[in-house]
Amino acid sequence: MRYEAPESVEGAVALLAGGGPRGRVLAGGTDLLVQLRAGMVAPELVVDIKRIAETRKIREADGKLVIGAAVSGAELGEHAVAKALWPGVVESTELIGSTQIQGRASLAGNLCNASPAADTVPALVAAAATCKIAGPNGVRRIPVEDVCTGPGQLSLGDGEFVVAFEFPKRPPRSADAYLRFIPRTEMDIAVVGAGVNLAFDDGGRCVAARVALGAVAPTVILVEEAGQALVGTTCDAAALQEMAAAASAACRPIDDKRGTVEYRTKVAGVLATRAAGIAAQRAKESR
Amino acid sequence: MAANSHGKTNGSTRWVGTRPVRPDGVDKVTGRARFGADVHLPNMLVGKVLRSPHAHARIHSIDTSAALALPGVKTVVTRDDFNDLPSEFVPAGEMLINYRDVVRNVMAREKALFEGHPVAAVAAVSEKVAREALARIKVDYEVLPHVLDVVEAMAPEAPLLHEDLITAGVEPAPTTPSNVAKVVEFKLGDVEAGFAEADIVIEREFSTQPVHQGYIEPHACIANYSEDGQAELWCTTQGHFVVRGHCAKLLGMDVSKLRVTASEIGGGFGGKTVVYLEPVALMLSRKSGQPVKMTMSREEVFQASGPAAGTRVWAKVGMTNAGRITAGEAVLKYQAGAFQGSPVQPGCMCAFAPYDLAHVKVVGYDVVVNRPKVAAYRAPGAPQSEFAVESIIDELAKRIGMDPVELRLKNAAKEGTKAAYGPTFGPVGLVETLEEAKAHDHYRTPLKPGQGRGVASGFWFNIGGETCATLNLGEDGTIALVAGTPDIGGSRASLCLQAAETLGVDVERIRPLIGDTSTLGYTFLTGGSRTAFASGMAVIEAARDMIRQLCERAAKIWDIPVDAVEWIDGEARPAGSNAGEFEPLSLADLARLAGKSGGPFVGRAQINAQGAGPSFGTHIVDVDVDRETGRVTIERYTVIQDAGKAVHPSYVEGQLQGGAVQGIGWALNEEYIYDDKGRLQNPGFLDYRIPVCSDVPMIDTVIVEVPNPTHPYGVRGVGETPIVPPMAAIANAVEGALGLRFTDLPMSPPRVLKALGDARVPKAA
Amino acid sequence: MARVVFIGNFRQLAGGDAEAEIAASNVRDLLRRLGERYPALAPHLDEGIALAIDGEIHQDALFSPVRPDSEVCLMPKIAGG
Amino acid sequence: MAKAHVTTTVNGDAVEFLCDAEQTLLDVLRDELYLTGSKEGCASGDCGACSVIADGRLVCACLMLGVEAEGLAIETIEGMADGDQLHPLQTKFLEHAALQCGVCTPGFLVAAKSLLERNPDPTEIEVRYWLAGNLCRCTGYDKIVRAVLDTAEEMRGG
Repeated sequence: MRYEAPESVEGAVALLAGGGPRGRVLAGGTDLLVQLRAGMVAPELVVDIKRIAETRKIREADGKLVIGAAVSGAELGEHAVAKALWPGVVESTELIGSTQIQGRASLAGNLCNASPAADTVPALVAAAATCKIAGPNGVRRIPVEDVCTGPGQLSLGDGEFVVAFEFPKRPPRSADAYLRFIPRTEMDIAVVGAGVNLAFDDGGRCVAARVALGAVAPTVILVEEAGQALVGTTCDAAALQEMAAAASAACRPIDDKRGTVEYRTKVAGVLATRAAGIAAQRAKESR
Repeated sequence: MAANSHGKTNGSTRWVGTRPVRPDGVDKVTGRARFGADVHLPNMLVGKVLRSPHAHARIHSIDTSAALALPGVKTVVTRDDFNDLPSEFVPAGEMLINYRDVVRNVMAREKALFEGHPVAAVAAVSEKVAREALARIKVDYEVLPHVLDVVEAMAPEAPLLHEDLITAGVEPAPTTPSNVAKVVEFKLGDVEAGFAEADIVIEREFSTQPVHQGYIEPHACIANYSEDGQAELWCTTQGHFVVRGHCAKLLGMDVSKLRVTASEIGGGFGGKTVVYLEPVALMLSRKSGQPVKMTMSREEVFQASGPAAGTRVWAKVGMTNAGRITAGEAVLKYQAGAFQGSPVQPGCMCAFAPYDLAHVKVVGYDVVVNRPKVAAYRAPGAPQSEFAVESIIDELAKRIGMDPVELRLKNAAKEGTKAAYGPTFGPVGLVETLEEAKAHDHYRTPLKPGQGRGVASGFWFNIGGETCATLNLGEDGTIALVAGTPDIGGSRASLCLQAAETLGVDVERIRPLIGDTSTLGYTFLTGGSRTAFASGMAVIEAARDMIRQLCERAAKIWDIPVDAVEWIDGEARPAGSNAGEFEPLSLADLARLAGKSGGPFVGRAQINAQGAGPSFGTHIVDVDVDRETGRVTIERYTVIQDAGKAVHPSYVEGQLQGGAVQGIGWALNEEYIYDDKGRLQNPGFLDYRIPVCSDVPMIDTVIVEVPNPTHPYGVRGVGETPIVPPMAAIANAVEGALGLRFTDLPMSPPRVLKALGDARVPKAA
Repeated sequence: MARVVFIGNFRQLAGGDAEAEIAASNVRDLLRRLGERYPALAPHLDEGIALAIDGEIHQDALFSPVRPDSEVCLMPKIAGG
Repeated sequence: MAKAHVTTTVNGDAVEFLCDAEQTLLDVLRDELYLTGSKEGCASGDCGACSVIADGRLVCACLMLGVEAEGLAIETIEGMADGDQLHPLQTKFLEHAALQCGVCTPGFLVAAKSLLERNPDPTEIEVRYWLAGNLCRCTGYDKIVRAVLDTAEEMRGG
């Protein structure tokens, strides 16, 4: 295994494109190193993107947030502006693993590990975040939900990697929230995750709602029906109930060591409801 | 200092019962302490084990030639390197073990009997080369049907693990083999008559999952076998003398030629009482002529080292309307893992031990399944059977509207009670723990809405056993204490306190050491809650031996008869005015004069400690349950236990707290998850969910002290009992919160939510 | 004479007797006499047993004293984690 | 594949080492630098026994490559005491008997130090969540949490 730590996006692209299929991107490494140790992957080349300045920055301009691919959860959690704009995204990042994992784990790593249970992805999808992807043919941008195509599978081409996440401008009276269920209070992989992003008009009616669920299908799913159940309502109990039913109905989970189909389906609705409640409360408190 | 103890002292002791900083403490907070994997030897190789990917498979052949051809590979061992051993039962960690099975558990012979069963091992110049070598070993397996469940394994058509296993304990002996290794039965009185006296009889079936001890330090050792047939072994173990015995047997060595040093041990809880890597490392070292270090990965620890037995338990208890328990009956089916020897016997004996019952019948089955061989885990066998009984006791109390502590008090075993397992109890402290529970602030504080409170009691025998200790008096009057029981939770501190108490010297003047197998006579392992008791007795005995020598020497110096000398407060004094007027001779004085007056002082003891006092405990727990997700949260927890005498109360509290939290894990989330091929799906701390810091509240403790008459300071072992009550206590609390009785562990969120859902659906009449 | 109590499978090996009266001053005597009286029990008395003498557990202790009025309970050997 | 040459700082000392790209920082600390105070309990970031501080961030040394340490400042348990002066956390862990077997202790101490550097007045809940990545199977965490809270109070001059 060869290790390279290029200092530019172009350098990384050149290495990854030349590395062939056995090249891997290293950001926080909290998934990659476990897979290396377990012999699940045996890359010939590892390209560490943390020395590329752009991947380590959090920027905000004109209300639009950009988070570098290799920003760690701990760094994001300490960023007051990011937290104020996208509390759900920040809390989803901060839920990954322990304090120690937080010191390393990144948004891009969490996304590109391509696990359906990734904590940040439902929050990113609910936020309608976009990935900035660099590759041999230059830079392109795709919605976060288009990056993973199945467990362990990405839509990225040879030599491509995620450089940053770009967020839309946050409308007034809007907020997001993320909740996940795990059997313990910490240190588990999400059994179900729910990201909700809501915007309200000044009359208190929901004008936009995105509900995304994790660990209930081969990839994180954006549940349009769940969002629609809230739009036009005040997110009252009846609307929330309908939203929960839509969320549960969209679930296509599996039975595995972390949960059953029945359990995941039920709890998806519960978490979506609770997350929507938090998002609505936050939106109300925002200006 | 730690302020959460309500330790009550009795008698007057100067050192026993105090809380000095442990003597090995600084090494452990600076990273200096050397654990199993922390030693490097010059010219050292790395050993790695190839493990079976199959739960059950016949091994037709093993081809190691490609591995041996790899540069950097020094040697390979397989079943061919170990002589087969005849069936011979010897006392080991938890109960008898059979060397025929030990040699097969260490390295598979005819068959691989569980996923992770060692099949071959290599020694190579690096971890990387060793891993590559493992990949080159070709094993021809014939995969066989496997069985994991204890009840399925007992069925006549179940796949047979051992074609020659004939059930013991059945008359006449069966003529065909089965997976039932043994049937045991304990009877007292006449249960039928007892149930006839009852107004209420409740019977239920319970199940518990195998749970791992979960020590944070994986198994590790370094073997250094010399060309002259002698060897040194450094390893993490609860008993290096036991390791020496097993390894010598498996390698055909004289025990005197094998010197085993116990490293600092990073947790054991019973799981480090047996050998896994050690004989393999010695064999690799013997064949390669170089030191070999082996460590298990966490995955290997889960796949191939001992869990506690998963069980199926049926229990039945009868009671009068007045709350008198009239009879108890149980059938216990315990998984042994791949080889016989589950702790079903102690499980049977403990099931009804907390109660004064005239009629008891318990039948136990020891059953082999295609899982790793179980190892001892804190009070082995008892938590599973007492979970069943303590759950039913709670239900009985609720049935007649009696407070569950009151019901237990009404039926509690006390001095003079004929224990359900046979003997008559001496002084025991169950009643005292129950009285403390009743009076405790926790028990009297009203519950918040939606919460439930549970109580349960638990019992463990405790043991003594073969134990040596030496006290070497230095020329400056300080003392080196040498014990043979590895210190797993602060026992060096408690041994020093007992020596200081007996000698009447400052505990700071005593420095402890766990001696290697060549420095002391045979000493049984740290387990069975025996160390503070048995090594304590040995240390006291050694101190008395030294006092005898010191008094003799003072008599000689003063030229008076030895019986005219007394040892008081750390110095020799003339006994009364008749003995003469002499300035007392302190330990330091005598140490200084030692050479000139006849030679150094060494106090020794080699004992087989008997009369360990049993220990009872009672736990109180409050839970909250998230009705929408099924998550159970432990809101408050109190452990009350009889310690006889708490030598170092902080470490007694630590045992109670640690045992309780392990029990919380057992109750709520810990389980082994296998796929349909018998492969473990959660061999890591990510999905084998032991409690993390944020899962639990502070664990309050109350130490009750009902002295054990056999021990000079009244000490009883404390380590095992605290893991017995939690599962029932929590199940009883969940019942209180939800009105639902959980009989299957763990009470994990999916199980709880499912039960809540099922309960909402009205049952068909 | 000490009163010996058989529990568990020991009772089976003792021909179904629940108790026996045995004259012995220590464990070794007691075990020898038990073996003589119950030949089926004899092979099981060497290893793996414990005795509760008046409630106190003795394991591998041939010379532990047995009093004439002692209650001795034969049990499987106990260890622990 | 030739080994990589890495220049870094460990506990304030400039350190150079050679390692394979696959080797984790934990492998390097333990097997190349013989700093065995950081323990391997799982090698997958689940137990925290290998906690170290890398450029001010608490991390698991098992989840970082040795080569990634280039130019960073690494702090391990071996650097926690100042000469023969124990860090207040080390002293409090001893006083509170906040360890039994002691194998998780280095990780807990490094993690707790990192907490108190950021938050000198943590609540019990904050302590528990910060330390949730450090597994202890012996103590039930009670005395560890008390020791950390007590240290914080003492360090605040309480």
